[in-house]
Amino acid sequence: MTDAISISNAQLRFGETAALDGVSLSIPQGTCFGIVGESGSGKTTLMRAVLGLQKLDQGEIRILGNPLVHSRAALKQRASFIQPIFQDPAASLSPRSRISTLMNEVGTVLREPHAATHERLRVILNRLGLPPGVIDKYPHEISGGQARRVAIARALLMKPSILIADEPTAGLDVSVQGDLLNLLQDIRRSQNITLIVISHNLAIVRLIAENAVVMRAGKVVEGGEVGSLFGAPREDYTRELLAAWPSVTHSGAG
Amino acid sequence: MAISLRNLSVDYTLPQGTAHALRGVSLDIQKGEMLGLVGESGSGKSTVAFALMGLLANNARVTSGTATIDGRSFDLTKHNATAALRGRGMAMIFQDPMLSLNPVFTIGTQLCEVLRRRSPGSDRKTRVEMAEDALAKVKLSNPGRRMNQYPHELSGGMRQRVVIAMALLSEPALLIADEPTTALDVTVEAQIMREIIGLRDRIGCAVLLITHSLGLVTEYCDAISVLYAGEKLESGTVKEVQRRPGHPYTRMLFDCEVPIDRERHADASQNCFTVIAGDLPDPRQRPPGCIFNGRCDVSFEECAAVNPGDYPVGNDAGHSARCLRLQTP
Amino acid sequence: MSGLVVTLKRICSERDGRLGLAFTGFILVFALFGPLISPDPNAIDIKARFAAPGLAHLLGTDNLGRDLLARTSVGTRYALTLAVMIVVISSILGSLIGIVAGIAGGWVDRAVTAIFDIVNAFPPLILAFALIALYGKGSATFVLLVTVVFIPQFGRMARARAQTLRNLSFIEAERMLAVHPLTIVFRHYLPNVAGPIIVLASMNLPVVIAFEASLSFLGFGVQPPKSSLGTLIKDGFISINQSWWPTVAAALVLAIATLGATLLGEALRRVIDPKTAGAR
Amino acid sequence: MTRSQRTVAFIASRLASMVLTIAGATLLLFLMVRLVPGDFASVMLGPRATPELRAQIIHDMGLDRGMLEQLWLFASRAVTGNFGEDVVSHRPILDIVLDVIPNTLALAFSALTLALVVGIPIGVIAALKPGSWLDSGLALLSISFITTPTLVVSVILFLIFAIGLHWLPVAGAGDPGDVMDRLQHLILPSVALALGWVGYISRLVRAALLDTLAELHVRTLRAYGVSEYRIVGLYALKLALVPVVSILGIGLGDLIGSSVVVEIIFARSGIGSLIFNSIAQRNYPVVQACVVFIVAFYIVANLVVDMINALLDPRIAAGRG
Amino acid sequence: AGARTNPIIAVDADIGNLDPGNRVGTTEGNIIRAVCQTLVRFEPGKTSWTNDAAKEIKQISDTEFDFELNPGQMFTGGFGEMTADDVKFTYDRYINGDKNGKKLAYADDLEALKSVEVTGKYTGKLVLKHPSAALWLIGICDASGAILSKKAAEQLGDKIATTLIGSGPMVLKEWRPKEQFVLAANPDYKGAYKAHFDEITGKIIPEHKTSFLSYQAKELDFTAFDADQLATAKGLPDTKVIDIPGIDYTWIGINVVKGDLADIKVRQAIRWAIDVDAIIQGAYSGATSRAKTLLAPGLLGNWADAPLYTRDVAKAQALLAETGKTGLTFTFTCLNDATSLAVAQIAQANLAEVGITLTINAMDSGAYWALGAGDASKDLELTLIPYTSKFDPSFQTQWFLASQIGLWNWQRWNSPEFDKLHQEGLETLDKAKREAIYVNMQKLLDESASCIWITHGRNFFVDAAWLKPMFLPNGKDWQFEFFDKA
Ligand SMILES: Nc1ncnc2c1ncn2[C@@H]1O[C@H](COP(=O)(O)OP(=O)(O)OP(=O)(O)O)[C@@H](O)[C@H]1O
Ligand SMILES: Nc1ncnc2c1ncn2[C@@H]1O[C@H](COP(=O)(O)OP(=O)(O)OP(=O)(O)O)[C@@H](O)[C@H]1O
Ligand SMILES: [Mg+2]
Ligand SMILES: [Mg+2]
Repeated sequence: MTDAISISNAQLRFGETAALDGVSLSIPQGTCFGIVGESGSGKTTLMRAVLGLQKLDQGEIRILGNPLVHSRAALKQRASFIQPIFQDPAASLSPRSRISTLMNEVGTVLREPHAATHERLRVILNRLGLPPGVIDKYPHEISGGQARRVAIARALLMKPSILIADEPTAGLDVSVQGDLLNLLQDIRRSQNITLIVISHNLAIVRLIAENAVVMRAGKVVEGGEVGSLFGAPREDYTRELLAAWPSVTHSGAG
Repeated sequence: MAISLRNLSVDYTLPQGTAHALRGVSLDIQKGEMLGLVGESGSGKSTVAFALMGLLANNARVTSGTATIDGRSFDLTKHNATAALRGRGMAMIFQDPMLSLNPVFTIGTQLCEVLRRRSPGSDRKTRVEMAEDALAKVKLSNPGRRMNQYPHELSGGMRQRVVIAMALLSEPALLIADEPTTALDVTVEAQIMREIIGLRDRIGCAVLLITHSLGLVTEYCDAISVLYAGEKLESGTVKEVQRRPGHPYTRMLFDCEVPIDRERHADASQNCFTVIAGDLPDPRQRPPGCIFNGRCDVSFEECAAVNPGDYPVGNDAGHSARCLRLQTP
Repeated sequence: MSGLVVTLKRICSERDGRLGLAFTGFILVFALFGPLISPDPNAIDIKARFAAPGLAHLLGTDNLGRDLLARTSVGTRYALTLAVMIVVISSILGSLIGIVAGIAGGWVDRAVTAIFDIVNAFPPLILAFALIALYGKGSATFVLLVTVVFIPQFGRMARARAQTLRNLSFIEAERMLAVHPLTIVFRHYLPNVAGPIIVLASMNLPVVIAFEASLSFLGFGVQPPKSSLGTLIKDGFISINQSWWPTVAAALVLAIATLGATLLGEALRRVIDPKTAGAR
Repeated sequence: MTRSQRTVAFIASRLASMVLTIAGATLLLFLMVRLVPGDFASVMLGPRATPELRAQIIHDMGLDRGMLEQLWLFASRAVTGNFGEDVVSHRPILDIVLDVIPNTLALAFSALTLALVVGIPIGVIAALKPGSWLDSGLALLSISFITTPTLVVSVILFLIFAIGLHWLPVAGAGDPGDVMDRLQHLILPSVALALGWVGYISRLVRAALLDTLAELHVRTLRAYGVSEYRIVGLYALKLALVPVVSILGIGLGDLIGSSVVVEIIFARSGIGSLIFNSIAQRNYPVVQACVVFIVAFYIVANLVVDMINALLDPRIAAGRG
Repeated sequence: AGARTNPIIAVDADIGNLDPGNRVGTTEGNIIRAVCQTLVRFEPGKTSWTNDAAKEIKQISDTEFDFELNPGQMFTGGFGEMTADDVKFTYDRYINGDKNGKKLAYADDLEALKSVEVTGKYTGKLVLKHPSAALWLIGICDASGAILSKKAAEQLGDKIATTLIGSGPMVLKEWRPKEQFVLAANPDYKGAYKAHFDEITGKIIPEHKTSFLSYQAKELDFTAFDADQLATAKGLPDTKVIDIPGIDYTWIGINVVKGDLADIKVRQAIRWAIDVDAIIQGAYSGATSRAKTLLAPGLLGNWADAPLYTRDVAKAQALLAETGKTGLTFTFTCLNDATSLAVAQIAQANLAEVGITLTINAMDSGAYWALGAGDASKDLELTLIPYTSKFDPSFQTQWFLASQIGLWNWQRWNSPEFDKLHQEGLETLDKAKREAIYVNMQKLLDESASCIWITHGRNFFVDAAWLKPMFLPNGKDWQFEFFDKA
């Protein structure tokens, strides 16, 4: 089976900073893949490159075996199987459109009658535990947690086979965070989606991903199956990260 | 006791009505001790800090509360009650280092500004020296050069250190750190926390650390207070509270925390996360009984009617919680 | 329709909005119904020239004995129509051009900014003389001209906003859904650019009116016997020794109109912005 | 790159775009002015303009050459600052323009200074107590300043101070040797020109200041007990001035434009009245020279504004503003 | 300001070109006449003249004059004494063009002059092409006749446009473009017309309104003002209001070959319909008197009995009815100053009453005067035209000649008889005969119904009580050299 995404030697510079400095990795279909690393290590940039929002200086990205092309037609085609969930959910919903409008846009793109879209949407909203009434609201009229779910709902409405979530739990309370992760897990189980989770929360990635990479300064420091990656890290940097992780079980150290 | 806050209640006036953001919250922090104030988002943690500092929003009103800081007592219901302490007895570190520094002034200028108030008589040169010294103390490389740099020329971690240096310069009796590391990554977070502890040890102040990460609290704090929907539900030493949570909410909160070494199902998609079902109550209309009643997994009939008092947990005098189940008949 | 009613209701719910509505309403009523309560604005009566305000002529008469109330009213109508037309056209065109430049980036952006710079570098009055001399006087020339002059202002603002928006995740989310670029421009860029543009537009209404007044003053205004606030101010200035009130009346109308427009514009911005609107 | 290198690069890129803009504006201007109907000879001489004389003057002005040749001539002259000779007076056009420029510059800068010196404090005062009666009052004042056209202000000032009270001189720019006299002649026109900008700047300062005061770094200063006056008057103001200064670039252009009206009413010689008369007379070479100066001035002013902003806000020079 | 001993006055136009033959406005003319000498000079306030540079002028025949200069008339700037060579040089420029052979703008003022012969250091002879009365009035006496220093002109080259070297009563001491000029008494001038003031400062203030206000603020001692300020002016303290009837002429020209206007009845109807008296009231504040004909009262050839067309709507309607035309629409072209616009609007209202629709097309001066070039005037219909006059009637009549069609004859009226009379008028010397010729010409104009005369204008000045200005009878040409204390 071809990999969902494979990246070879991706390079990208912003002025003097090398945001991506020779990143190579491959993500098998139907699995969850974690990307961890400190702030500014290039995680978001990598995701934007995969989505076609950012052109690489060098290197190649293949999605389901096909090289990434920057044309509108290719974008249109890609949209049907790869979708992002951006870091700030409220900001990823157009603030001056009702949610129903945003959802209808998906229908338009898919050339699907609005009724059909709404039918599917109803099912998805229900699964995500959102009241059907949310679609008549503006993004600012719903809570942050709801906005995040709406963003997920919209992504799911495109029926993607690959979902990329950038910091899906940043800034959330533990309980809400758990809720959301359970939801993602649920989607994975039921839809056989390839899920890519970008996070700096090592503990979470460790639990939900099969494979993961650790990034630093635009490079992949270490990667592999999470069990061994977190259980027996080979690189100092990974060890350092794990050591710095404040965890309840390390109690009393202060 | 260095700092004690008694019976703090704060209301926010909104077009839809008055939100009671804090109801009768009391805290105690010893000199040289770090208290972790935890709670979900919106539980009122920042409001506590702002009420102490006198920096509440315009639509806020302190309806009751006194603070005793360094032996001096302040009636917080008065406007700007603690104004005299700002920069001299109290200092505050805010969440976002990107935004807590003025982008168009050099680090040096902003540090010296704090000193103007701290030591009014000093001349410019001594102030610069003191500021450089403070930068050196927070282990910022090349302090002399940093003084002439602008915030955007520094990384997030460096900026937060500058903010800590600022706190250092004001030599406060009480340092409030409101989510000082949420914007930073773990390695930097660890460093910053060590800086704060270093600062505390150097000047022997009391620290109020506001966070929603239990990990941080258990790792760095001496004591913990748990806030829920504007009410303090439990407080005690970190060890005690973690070992024997007195309130179901505290317990559930600890359960939700994901430890790095949690047991892992081989099929990653089978790993599940603990959650606390339900939502925060409406801050405008407090339901009778225990504030946590709706979401509690061990509540009983009485919980819906009786608002529990603060009961001691176990034998430890400092450990108490507001749960009817602790009520000794 | 109901949207309009809701918007009006919201505007009415704040003090500035009510004030703006009141002023604007007054001016509109004055412009529309002024002529009904006063004689023909173009009726010449040489014997009654420079009559002081009185019962026959509430605002007095001008150098040809024409009723100044009627002329002010007609002038207001003219000035407002023109100003609104210009501001609407230039704000829409400016926004679109600015958004396109902001989105496209690269050489398109550079070319557009350069053109904006060039147009801006010409003092508008001087551009006006040249264009009016070139195309002759008349409302159409004036509209064309001022539109050209004002487009860069709106364009710049829209461009700056679009550049910020371009990198915001909701725009990227739209792109990732392969939503049609035109839909993105009209549904997602335009409404988000609209707030400041509306405020700028309301601030520019008086500027346009004053601009017309200056042109009239320098002899490039409307063709007589039409009157505009500009020609009235000018006429008043020319005969300032005989009658100062046309200048004052026209200036007053101008002030009320612009005050109304400015207040209403700011209120409107608050109202159409769902964020601030929801907070009420 | 170091900070100074970045600043140099910043200025260099600004200079390059400045040259381009001037070139573009010159071309546009050239085409536009040439298309304007009318002929100089008839305007100057009226019925005396016989076809023979007219042809002669057209020849003297170089209008009988090919368009491209004219453009080339104009462009090459503009670069060297030599705009040829005026057909009427045979004076170098450069001299004619340079004669009047100091007057206009004095007017524009004094108006600008006035606008800043009065406008900024009003804005600051209004921002100190937003929503108060003082704020509302100042808002009304500012808006009425903005909305009263320069024209009306000029006329009213003129009537009150020059005619009614005899406090200030009515016409002209004053005796060149006498600084006091020049200043006296400057007062009314610059007030007339500045008033709208006083209102505009005060509104802008207020809005920008309120925005800035809501920013988190202000909270930091408050937390350290820095006095509200220092916060508003120093820390927030510097940041709030960035958008204000940006507007000034456009403002200077506007001031030069509005100076036409003011110069005519107060009978001051200046580039505004010169260009107005030259257009009326269809004296194209003078018009072109004037516009080149105005455009260059505007662009240089904008460059200066950018540099001031880069000084105010170091992020701009770093390319992040 | 009260203690001023040298007057400060306002002029409404800057100096453009100080070369007498290429001057552009009245300002230069006034300065040139004060700074330079002419063979003969206008007497104070009159169109008669006496000798100035010339000691004697002898008429040899109708076309020959001998002149002799006063000795010792020194040009300023060290350019030496005036000789007959200078006179020849001066006049030759009008005959042959300037040093590059370019025709001078005012060459036509000395059109009648054929040649100048130098017969001695101070003596010479003027030879005319034909007898001419106009030559003296509009040529030799006026600024065009200002005698230049040959040496200076050759040395200065093109700079004679900005440097005026004369030998007259005053010198141009200072000129700051767009601001002011200063005329000072010429200490070396030995002639009869010594200037009364040490200095006269002329402030350049284009708007009469502004200069009038400046006068009220006592910054000026003398200025022209507009008719509508007359009442104000009369109320000013320590002020004389001077009121000089003008000799210029403003008229509504009707294109006699354009469409329905070719029908003389339509033109006559328009003439009856337009209420000139109302125009005088409304556009000129009633401060000027109505013109009946081309040549103003006081000028040679004034037709005192010219018919007065007092508005008669019935007559106008009757004439229109005769033509059977209805729904007539015409364009009214005029300048865009306030007075012209007022005239246009009154005419518009007047014609509306008889069923003629008038569209006003107001133009800025640049576009308006360009109508005189390249036959741009052929589509004009009704046009409001303001022209300035000279003291000789031939100057005024020339614009109505057939040869001016396509140039300045915007009426496009073509009368061979008129043309013939004009030529006769030029060459006739006898005053009475000329009078008759010009009256006849005006009758022809009247019959054509191509012109509706509005006004000859009127010049108003305010003047500080201590100052006594001096003007030629047209009110436009000021004699700075004769300005005096009252
Ligand atoms: N548009 C851009 N222009 C310039 N530099 C950029 C841009 N986007 C990213 N960078 C830089 O590239 C590097 C990688 O950024 P990126 O956002 O990919 O990091 P990240 O790992 O997602 O960090 P975080 O955890 O903070 O989201 C950083 O140094 C960042 O400053
Ligand atoms: N200015 C304000 N006006 C109205 N309500 C406010 C205001 N500031 C805070 N609140 C409300 O008061 C409650 C407590 O807010 P506070 O910021 O103290 O919470 P917090 O515990 O600090 O949350 P977080 O972890 O998100 O920072 C929340 O419900 C919040 O919505
Ligand atoms: Mg990121
Ligand atoms: Mg908080």
